[in-house]
Amino acid sequence: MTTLQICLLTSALLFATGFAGAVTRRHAILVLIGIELMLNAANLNLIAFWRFGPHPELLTGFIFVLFSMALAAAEAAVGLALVIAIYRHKKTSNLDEVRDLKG
Amino acid sequence: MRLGGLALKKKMNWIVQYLWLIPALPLVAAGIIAVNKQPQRKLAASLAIGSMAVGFLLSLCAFAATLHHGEGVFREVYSFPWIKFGGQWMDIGWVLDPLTAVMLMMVTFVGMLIFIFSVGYMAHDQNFMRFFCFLALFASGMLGVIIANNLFLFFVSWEIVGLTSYLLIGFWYHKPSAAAAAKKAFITTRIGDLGLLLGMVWLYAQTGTLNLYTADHTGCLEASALSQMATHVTIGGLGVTTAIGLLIFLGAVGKSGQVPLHVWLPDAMEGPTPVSALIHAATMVAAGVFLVARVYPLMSFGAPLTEHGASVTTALTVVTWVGAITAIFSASIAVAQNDIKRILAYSTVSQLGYMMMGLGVGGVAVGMFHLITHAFFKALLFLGSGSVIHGCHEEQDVRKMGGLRKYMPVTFAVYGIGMLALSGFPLFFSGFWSKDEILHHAHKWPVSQIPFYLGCAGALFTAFYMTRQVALVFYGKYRGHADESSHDQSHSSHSSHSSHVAAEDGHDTPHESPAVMTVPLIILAVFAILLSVLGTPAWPWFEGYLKGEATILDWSRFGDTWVLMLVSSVIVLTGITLGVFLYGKRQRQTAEEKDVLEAAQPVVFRILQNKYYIDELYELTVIRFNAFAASFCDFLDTWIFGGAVLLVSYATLGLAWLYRLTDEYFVNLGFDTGCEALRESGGLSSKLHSGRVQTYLRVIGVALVLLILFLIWGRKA
Amino acid sequence: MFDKLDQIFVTALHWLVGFLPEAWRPAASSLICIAFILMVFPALFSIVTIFERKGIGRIQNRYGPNRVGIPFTKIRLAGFGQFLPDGLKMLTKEDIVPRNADHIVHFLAPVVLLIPVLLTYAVLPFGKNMTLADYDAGLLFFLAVGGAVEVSVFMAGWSSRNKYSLLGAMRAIAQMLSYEIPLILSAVTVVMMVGSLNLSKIVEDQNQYTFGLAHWHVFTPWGLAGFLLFFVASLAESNRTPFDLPEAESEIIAGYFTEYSGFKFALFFLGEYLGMFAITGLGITLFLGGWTAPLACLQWIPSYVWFLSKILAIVFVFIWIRATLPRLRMDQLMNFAWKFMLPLALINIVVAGIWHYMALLPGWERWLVCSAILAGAYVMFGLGLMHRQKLGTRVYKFAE
Amino acid sequence: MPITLILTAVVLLFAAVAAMSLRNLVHCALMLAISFSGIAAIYLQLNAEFVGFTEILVYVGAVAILIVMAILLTRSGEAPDRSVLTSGWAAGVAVTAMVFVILGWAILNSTGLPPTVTPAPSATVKNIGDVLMTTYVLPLEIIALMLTAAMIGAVIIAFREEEPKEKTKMEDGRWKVEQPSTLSTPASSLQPPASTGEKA
Repeated sequence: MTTLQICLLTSALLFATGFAGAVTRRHAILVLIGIELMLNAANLNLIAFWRFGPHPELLTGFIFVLFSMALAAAEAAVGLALVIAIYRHKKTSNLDEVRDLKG
Repeated sequence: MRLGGLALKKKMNWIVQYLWLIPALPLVAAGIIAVNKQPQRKLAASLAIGSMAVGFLLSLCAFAATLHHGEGVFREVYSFPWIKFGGQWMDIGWVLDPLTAVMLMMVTFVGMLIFIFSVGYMAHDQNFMRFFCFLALFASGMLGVIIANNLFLFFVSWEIVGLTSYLLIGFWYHKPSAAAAAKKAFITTRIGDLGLLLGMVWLYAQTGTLNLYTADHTGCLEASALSQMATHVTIGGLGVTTAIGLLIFLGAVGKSGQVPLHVWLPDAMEGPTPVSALIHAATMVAAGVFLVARVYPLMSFGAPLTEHGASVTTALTVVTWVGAITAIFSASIAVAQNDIKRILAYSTVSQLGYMMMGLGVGGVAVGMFHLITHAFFKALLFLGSGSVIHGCHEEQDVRKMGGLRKYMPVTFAVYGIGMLALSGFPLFFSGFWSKDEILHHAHKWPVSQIPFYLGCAGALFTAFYMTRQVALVFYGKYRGHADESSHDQSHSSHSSHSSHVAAEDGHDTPHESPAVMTVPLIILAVFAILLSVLGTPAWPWFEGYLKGEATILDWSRFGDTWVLMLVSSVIVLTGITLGVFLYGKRQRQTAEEKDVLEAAQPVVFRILQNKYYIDELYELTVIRFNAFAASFCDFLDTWIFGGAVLLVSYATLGLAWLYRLTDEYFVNLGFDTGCEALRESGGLSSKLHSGRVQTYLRVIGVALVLLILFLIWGRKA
Repeated sequence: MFDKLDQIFVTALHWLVGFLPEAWRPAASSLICIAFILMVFPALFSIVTIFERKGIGRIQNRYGPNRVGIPFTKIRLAGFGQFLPDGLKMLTKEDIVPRNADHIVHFLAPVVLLIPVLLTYAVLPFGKNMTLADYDAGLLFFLAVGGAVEVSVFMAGWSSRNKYSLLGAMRAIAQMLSYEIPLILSAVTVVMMVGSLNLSKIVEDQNQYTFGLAHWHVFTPWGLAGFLLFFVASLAESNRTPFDLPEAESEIIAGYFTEYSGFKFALFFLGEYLGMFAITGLGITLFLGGWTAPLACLQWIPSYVWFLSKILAIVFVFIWIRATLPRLRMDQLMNFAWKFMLPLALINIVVAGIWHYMALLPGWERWLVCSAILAGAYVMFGLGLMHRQKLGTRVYKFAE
Repeated sequence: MPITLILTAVVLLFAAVAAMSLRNLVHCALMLAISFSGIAAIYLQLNAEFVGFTEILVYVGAVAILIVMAILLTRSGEAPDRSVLTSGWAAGVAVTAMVFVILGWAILNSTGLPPTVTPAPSATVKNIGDVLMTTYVLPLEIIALMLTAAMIGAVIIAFREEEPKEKTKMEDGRWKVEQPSTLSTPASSLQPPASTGEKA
């Protein structure tokens, strides 16, 4: 099993973990944490492919990771702000009780 | 043609390009006044007057542009394609020539003065805004009529003028007489307009254009079109030009109240006095004369010029006769009227008759000169009568006035000037010269001498009834109310500056009008005198201006006119002395007393007082027939057409029932079930949309799995 | 000969590693360096504590510790032996943990504090060729790892179920987050000018002399402004007066390590001081020429001596300030960070750019222009900061 | 060196699993920080120092702290006594299993993977800077803009709303009930809480 595959498996496991958390936990912040983990898994993939890819000197995956980190930071900020706002309004952060968008 | 217009634009005078501003400004003013809700009198008045003032300045520029340009008539047109009629474009545009320029100046100037006057006159009317809106609208229409270079535009403006005249006559629509008068005016003028419309259409059919003048001389008033028209002959060997000219002249007859369509003009005096002054003395009624002057080339085409510059054609002959008859006819009626404004109205009609006569016998210059002068002094007279009426608290019967000379000196002075100008007092008043021109040309008219004698008689009558009016109104003692003694100075002075207070307590001594009313009067009076210098035989500047020739001062021209001048002065003086003798010497004491003439010749007087029973005649003939026709049409409508319509409607109803049945029992059921199914499916799908994030996440996960599977499978395949 | 003296540690390291087989050498050398660092800086810490106590004592016109010398002898050392009993006391004290504290986190907090602080030393160039891990992105490494301190602070504050601790932790985190930004931005100017994140490169860039004066960045307008900003920000980062709100004894007993005692407390103490040394070292590296000598004529003095003496000088200034200035209020703290230092740092970056491009035209213009801009900005923002201060009668503010 | 890589991966995954499964949210956040550091370590072993340090700076230094702040602000620092799992968690677990299985399967027998023996690429800061300033300058600007927008948006979302006026009025009323309204100074010293309310 090559290093690349190790990295990919790790990222897959990380992704699965984050996904499981995001899907099963009921606290909003934990869902956000899971999303962060998934993002990191994706970044790991990118870096791995950059490292072992055909053209590492182009730094494509590298820069992509940097940008996705910026995105992740923004996403975390906005998401947590949303959680706080929801908590202010409904005095809860349980996703089971936050379902105003029900069709 | 359009190319010609564009090509012309380069060397065109700027004022010609911006001539449209003159009618546009009052239109904009009218619009603004109309959309302003709460009564802002100052805004309305200032807008209307300001627009007129700017218009006056612009028309001064236009006038300046038409002066000093060497030989030939100055004429510049500006036209552009407007709408597409079938195959070809219909242009509209405007023309600037001496005729337009002088009319523009007259209308804007007099109009401005009258606007200013009516600020004072309508001060206490709660519909002030509406009044000024209509006035401004009228002004724009009138100016449009003047500048129009295209019979179509001309007709549009013409109808606007008619509409505003209707609106303004019926301004006090709560008075049934006013409403009736408005209707009468509208319908009567419609008859004339029908003629005008027919003439236009015929002209269009003949020449294929309605432009009067164009850059490349293809307009319907220019030699090419006319000569090509003159070859055609219609029924009874009547030349097409003649026929068209007569039809158009019918419009003029309707507008400027010539016999037999004059009946609406006296009744139009129901409107506010400024309206009578502006529309029914100075401008609108003159529009008919202007129309004839405008299409004069059409009317005079093909006839050789007589030695004094006029030409004789069938159309012009008709014009002359109609004018002459109108002049004497209504002048005689005016003798026996008692309503101050009606007297002026009939004198207006007769003066218009004079103008028509002048056009017929003497060409454009003669008629137009009388039009201009008449506009000034008749506006002066009307405004003066308005001031009198205002002063006497809306009293219009001359028998109830008298001795106003003491109470309103300014009005008396200017009114006297107007009266002398109208009756053509020798040498110092414009009326004298203009009327003299007409008589002079009538005398030289080759066809017949009768119009000349009719004119002379009319002049006699004119002088007579004006003297009578002035004597009744201003001399003697005030007959407005029973006891003279009850008026004290303080009360009168108090009522002078707030006359509505006085108007409440019925009879009160008359008072002088405020400056806003008297100042325009004075200005008009000045012009009524000054204008005379423009048209003396020695120095016929006006004629030269219109013909585009330089004018030389030549005293010798008096050589062949002094006899006639003498004759007309004698006539005028006779009339005045007659009036003074009959009414000035022995003043009537009470309002109920019989008139002198009535005492002398009761039958004649009654005939005159009832206007030759023309209205009754129409009542018996036209209106009776009209009513009969109406009832006949009603019968047709009710039974024949109505029956057919009823039949159709029943058939439709049956069909509708059929449709309804199908609709209810087939279509509706189908649609209902369909909608039901849609709603239920929507409900089902909205069940999926449980507002829980994690459900969505799960779905996303499944979708991810499917995506990867698809990718692998696609790679394999 | 001076070079030999300068490079003595490097040669010694190579000599030592020479005994080992080839494969082990990198690991061994790094282990040795780590051990070296672990020896030197705690020692420095122990010295500096005494310095601080004595210095504050002098400033407050009293003797500091002046008795304890080398034990079992008569030698006094003017009290510089004081750190030994202090350390013993610390290590032998009873370790008290609140009953309902979160034991694991409570235990881990000091460790987590110490680890990043020690990691930061990996990239500091202590002297010529004396950098443990010469990363290409060394500065970034330093800042990143330094950022991890906040986690430990939070752990300490949260785990020990004490409102003073929690308040202190919150204050500390807010303060660190706010002052990290001016810190980084003022460092960015140096990165712009040198064109590298590598700390030893930065030092090399300053290791040139004209007229015998070194090219330290602090000798340029932007450098001076950047250094001052960096200095204030590092004061705040290391929770020193006047920015010691997180552990304000008089308000919240000792902030986030209220509930710590004995060895853990010592670890916190150590961690704080090591952090202070590290950030001071960074400041020296960035602006004060690292291990280079200020004057060409002084280059014979070994580089590590320069480095250590500069650290000591800055630390002395810290102590001086601590003994002099009063403590800020929370809102003043935030206002100062966001309304004064941040815009000034941004302007400083622009000024650095201007400086770089005005280098094309030689002469004094760029000095004038840059100094003028910076002075203007300083005055303007200072006025803006003072403008809102209601220097009037006192208003009572209640916590919610 | 796969061994250290595997060790780091194991630690990282353990931390991640813990972060997703612990009951106490703060522990979860701390575990998250640990797993971030693990990822950073993996980056370092993949010759991506810059990204590794950025990971630490952004995630451990900022995101973790942010999450902790949010936890404290939503008063959920204590472990709840009820179940922490959402209803229908089993389905979630099933989906997760599917996802992982498919991913792992795809990784393990995908043939198109590049060869693993490649010279370590050099991502020096200078190269990164060059690329960022030339090829990716537009994305960089956009990212900067996006970050600004996100920051403003977060501030506005999390901003505390003005409490309605009658509430404060009611406070005054209560105050007046307790104290004789003749005293002016206590009334003035009462005002600040309302004001600090919006400030804090």
